[in-house]
Amino acid sequence: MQRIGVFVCHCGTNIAATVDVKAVAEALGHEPGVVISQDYQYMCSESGQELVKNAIREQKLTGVVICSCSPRMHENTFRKAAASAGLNPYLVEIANIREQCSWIHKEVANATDKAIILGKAAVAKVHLNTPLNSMESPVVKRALVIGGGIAGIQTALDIAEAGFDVDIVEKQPTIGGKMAQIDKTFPTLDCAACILTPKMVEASQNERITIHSFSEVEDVKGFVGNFTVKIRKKARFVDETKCTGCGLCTEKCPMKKVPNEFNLGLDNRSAIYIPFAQAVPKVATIDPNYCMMMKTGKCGVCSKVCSVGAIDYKQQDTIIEQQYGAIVVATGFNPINLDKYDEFAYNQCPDVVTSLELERLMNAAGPNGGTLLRPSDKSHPHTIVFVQCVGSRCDDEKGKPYCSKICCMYTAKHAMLIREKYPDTEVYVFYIDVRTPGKNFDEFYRRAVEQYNVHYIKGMVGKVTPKSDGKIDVQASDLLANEQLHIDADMVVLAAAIEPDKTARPLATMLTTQMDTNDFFTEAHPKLRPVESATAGIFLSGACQGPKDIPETVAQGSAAAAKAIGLLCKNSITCNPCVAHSDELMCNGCSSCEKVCPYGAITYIDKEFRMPDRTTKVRRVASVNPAVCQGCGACTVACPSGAMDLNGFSNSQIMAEVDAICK
Amino acid sequence: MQEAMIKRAKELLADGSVDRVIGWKRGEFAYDMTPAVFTSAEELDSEFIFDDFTSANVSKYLVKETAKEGKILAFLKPCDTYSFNQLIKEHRIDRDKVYVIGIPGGPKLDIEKIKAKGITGILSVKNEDYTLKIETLYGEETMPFSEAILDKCASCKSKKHVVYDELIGEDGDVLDSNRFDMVEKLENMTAQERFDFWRDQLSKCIRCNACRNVCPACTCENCVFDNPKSGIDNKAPADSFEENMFHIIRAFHVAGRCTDCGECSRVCPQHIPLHLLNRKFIKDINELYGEYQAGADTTSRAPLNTYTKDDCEPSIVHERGVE
Amino acid sequence: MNKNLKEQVIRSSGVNVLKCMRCGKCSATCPSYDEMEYHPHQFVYMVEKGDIETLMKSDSIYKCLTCFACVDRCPRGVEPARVVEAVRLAAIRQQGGNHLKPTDIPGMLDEDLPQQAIVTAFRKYAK
Amino acid sequence: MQVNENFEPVIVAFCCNWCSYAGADLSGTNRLNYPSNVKIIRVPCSCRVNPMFILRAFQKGADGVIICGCHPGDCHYTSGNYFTRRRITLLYSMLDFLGIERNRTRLEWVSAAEGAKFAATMEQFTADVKALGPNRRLEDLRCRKQ
Repeated sequence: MQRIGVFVCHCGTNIAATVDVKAVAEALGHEPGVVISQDYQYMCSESGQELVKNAIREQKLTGVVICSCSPRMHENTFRKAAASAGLNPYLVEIANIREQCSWIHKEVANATDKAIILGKAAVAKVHLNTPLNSMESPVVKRALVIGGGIAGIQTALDIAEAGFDVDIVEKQPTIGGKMAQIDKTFPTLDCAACILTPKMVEASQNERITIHSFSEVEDVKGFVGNFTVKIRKKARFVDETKCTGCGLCTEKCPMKKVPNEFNLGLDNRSAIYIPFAQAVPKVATIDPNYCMMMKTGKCGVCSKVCSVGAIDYKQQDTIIEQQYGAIVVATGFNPINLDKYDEFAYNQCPDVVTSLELERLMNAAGPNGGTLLRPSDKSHPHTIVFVQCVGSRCDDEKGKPYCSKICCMYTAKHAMLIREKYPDTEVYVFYIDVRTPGKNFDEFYRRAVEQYNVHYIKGMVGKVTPKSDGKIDVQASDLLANEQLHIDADMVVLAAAIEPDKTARPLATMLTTQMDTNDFFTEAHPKLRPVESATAGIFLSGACQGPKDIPETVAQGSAAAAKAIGLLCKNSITCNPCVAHSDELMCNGCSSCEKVCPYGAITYIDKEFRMPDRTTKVRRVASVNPAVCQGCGACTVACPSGAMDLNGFSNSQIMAEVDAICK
Repeated sequence: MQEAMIKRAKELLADGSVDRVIGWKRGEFAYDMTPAVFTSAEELDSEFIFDDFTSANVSKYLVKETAKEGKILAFLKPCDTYSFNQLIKEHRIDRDKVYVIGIPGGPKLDIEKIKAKGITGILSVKNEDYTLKIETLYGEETMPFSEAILDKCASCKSKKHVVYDELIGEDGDVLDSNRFDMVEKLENMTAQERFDFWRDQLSKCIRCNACRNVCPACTCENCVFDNPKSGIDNKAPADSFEENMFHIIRAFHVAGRCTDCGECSRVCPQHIPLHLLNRKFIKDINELYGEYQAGADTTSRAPLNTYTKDDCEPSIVHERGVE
Repeated sequence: MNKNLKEQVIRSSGVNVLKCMRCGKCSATCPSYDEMEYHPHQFVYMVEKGDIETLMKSDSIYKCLTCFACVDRCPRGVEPARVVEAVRLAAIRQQGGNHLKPTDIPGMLDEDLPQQAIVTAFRKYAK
Repeated sequence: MQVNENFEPVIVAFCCNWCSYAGADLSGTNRLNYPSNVKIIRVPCSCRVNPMFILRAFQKGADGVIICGCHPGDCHYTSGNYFTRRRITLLYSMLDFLGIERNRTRLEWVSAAEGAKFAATMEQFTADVKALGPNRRLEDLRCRKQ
């Protein structure tokens, strides 16, 4: 037999001015199961809560209805009060008679009638409430960082620093990412390798960090605190544990005509290769598409020269399975493909390069050993034109709708570096707007103009035409001078828009995290939770969330680490008990619920049932993981048999409310 | 055809490929063909029938049959293969336990249409060159075959088998059918006319549950209408609301899963055109969310279990048809 | 500023001039650039400001070759050539009354004249 | 149809906890008036609304049912309201097919910031249902009020 207590709050005059609270208490007192019905000045006050607690104890209440303000205000207050008086907190229901009644209706009679109906609905619902207990779910004290660029390295180092194990999964043979390819960094002009490579080494030497290079995440199961991840370690045909990185094999390898990815194809490497001198791990990798031994079975030079016997042509991909408490996504970015911008002649003319290619051309470890030469004829360029916003700020058909953010600054950097090193070179920068918000950023850009005399021209390049004499005709408009220009250039540098890495989209599906239309990961709140995804336990680091420069990336990497550490510190997490559950006896195992679950909380198990005739029958039934379920209820409607129901908002509870309102 | 089927069934039974065969046998009357399971060559020889009245869809029976030990041979007409596939997709049938032989489909005959001609005491019906020779207690009657075919066959959507292990006879194609004509006609009526139409029809419902029990999409372990906890269980069509609700909920539960096999209307003893409710959902899904044929494959997402970000709003109901 | 004229130009061109981000790429490759007093990007900007009469009085409207290079290049899909054409149309229409009435058309028909030309002329020379 | 001026419809509003229920609270906080005919039932997400609930409401005497959820793309559970939109579109279309008045059912996206929209929507919906008169086509005679 239910013993329900009803408590009607005056909220000073907020409720009492338009709702006859005494009449509400009186009317609800006659509802079935209600044993006590009281009103009080301020139910949420200390003494109001005392009133409720005492009634729970004295009247041995099995359910409580508070007619007061919105449950969004004080549901937790009253739940806690009930719990402290020994009543399960989920046996409390709130009837919202302030925001949704007294504040919107002016006539007392009307408002009182409505308040009574809302109260009756709450009483009807509380009749069907069941005690719910929050589950505790343990936290695996290990983090996974997907992506080994500067964002991932920073995150991993910070997490390891806090005393937790971290794995970095990097799809390339080495960590380092885009920053390893960059020559100098703005606005300080210090060398990128000089600040990055110590961090790479630190990561490799930290005993809490495991680096899975040349690996990709293949499958993610589980939920916050307890993810199970399958990592595919791609065969590199070299035993990582044996290889010393001496590089003899790469020297002796007879196949030397392989486009070098690290230098963006501007020069060649051998079929067995180490991406660059400071690679971490410094281990050779065989490219099976070019290796003569793998293609024809004839060669085997690397195997012969390797003194430690690390070469293994028969190596297979291996799958590592590991549990993690938190996952940080740091998949980074790439410059967009410029094929469709044929007005810039990128595909026709080798002297039209992207900014990232220019980084390599200027880098001491790059194809020209640091001397800036035209790729076509290795001559010294005297006129260089930079084009901004190539593919950025376009409508959807023409490119990316967003500003890529970093191009204004790195172009100023390039322009400045060239003018510094080669004062006889004229540098033109065509811009639409120069966007330099950031510490010392605008000063930096002004230095390029004022100190280095870089020609900034407001306007866009319309056409780039390679000419027969090796020069490049750049046709552009100078909007401020109101004239059309032709510049005879030696090189053209395109500031290509950046986009999220292509592996991010399938990864988002695996992680059940959201992406925006540009494939950037969506943060849980754009302002207040910028490094968390909406999926609990998944954090975002670096440019996978949006275009960022290095300091911002590092800051976000550390912020994501802090959030992950906050999670890993806990031994267990408390779950919301208002989650879905499936009645196995009714479940058909049809998979409808699984299809609509945004969290992957539903799995299927083969369960044995004892039949009335003492035989057993094995049926496929749904099983909800209460730690993953967030309680939206999508599955309850997808389920045709009604096996799936939601704690706290069950079918019968909602229908009881409907009945009470419509009666 | 019947001989070829029996011959093949016997072979498969004999070599141990299958343990049972599901097909049809005669019920009380000559035109009353009912699904049946056969376990021996003798049974097949004496009872197995495949003729113009074997219209019942045997797919649903495989839910129970594949829960048993051993493998079963199922003869599936094109329309049955869609139901079969849909049940595979919903994990209700264990595909490994069924050997599917695709057999030609209808058109099958509707005994009610023959009876409607005033022909009674029917002993047998024979199709001779598309003229039906009907032997009755009172002598022989004839009528054109075309006037006696089942409504569901008259608006056949496909002669193609979407799944089979082997075929007896030729495979056909997906057809351009006129199956949505009546739905469209109703859509163009006024709301009052539609209401009157459905009151006329649904008020005939005696809640015998035949539509639910025959429906291959209705394979729930425990139907919501039988479950006292569901809040909508009710055995009798107590009033007009109950009549409406039963059919709305049933149609909604099979929306996106119904293959339009037409069995619901075929078995309705009150001749309520229940398939129109399902077809309304199918037509809406096709028009609003893109063509979708339940059971055409086993992997695609059911339209109600997926979405696109630019789906139409429910207010589209106000823009279509007549109020 | 003539609001009606601005509306007319915007409507007849079908161009949303507010999409322009003032990059000037349209003018960068315009082959008639040197002939024009006002350049494609200025057309877009001046229409946005509503300064259409100035454009209508300028010879620039007749210098546009309708080569559509600007339309092709514009990163934001603004289509300046359509704006130029719309201003040109506004100018033609203002040159006093209907030059062409529907009743004139039968008399103009002859076998060599493409139908399209009549329709185009009608569009241009009738209000 | 004759409009009975004294007819006060019963209107059930299902509101999702994160957007529309908060939007309804906001219209209260801003003291925006809307008819007291509207009674709100809180659900975690609009996708929790089972067609059975809607039919149940009509059975028990509701004259109109409205569902409110987060705007598409803003669902707290990321995709719930997209499923709602499909399900409810099909259900409303079916009710229309059976000749039930279109204006008795509605779905509206109301964010937590749209208190004014919530009040205006409820005002309009109540007026629409009032104009239709009592629900007769989808009522349960056993539940009819005297």
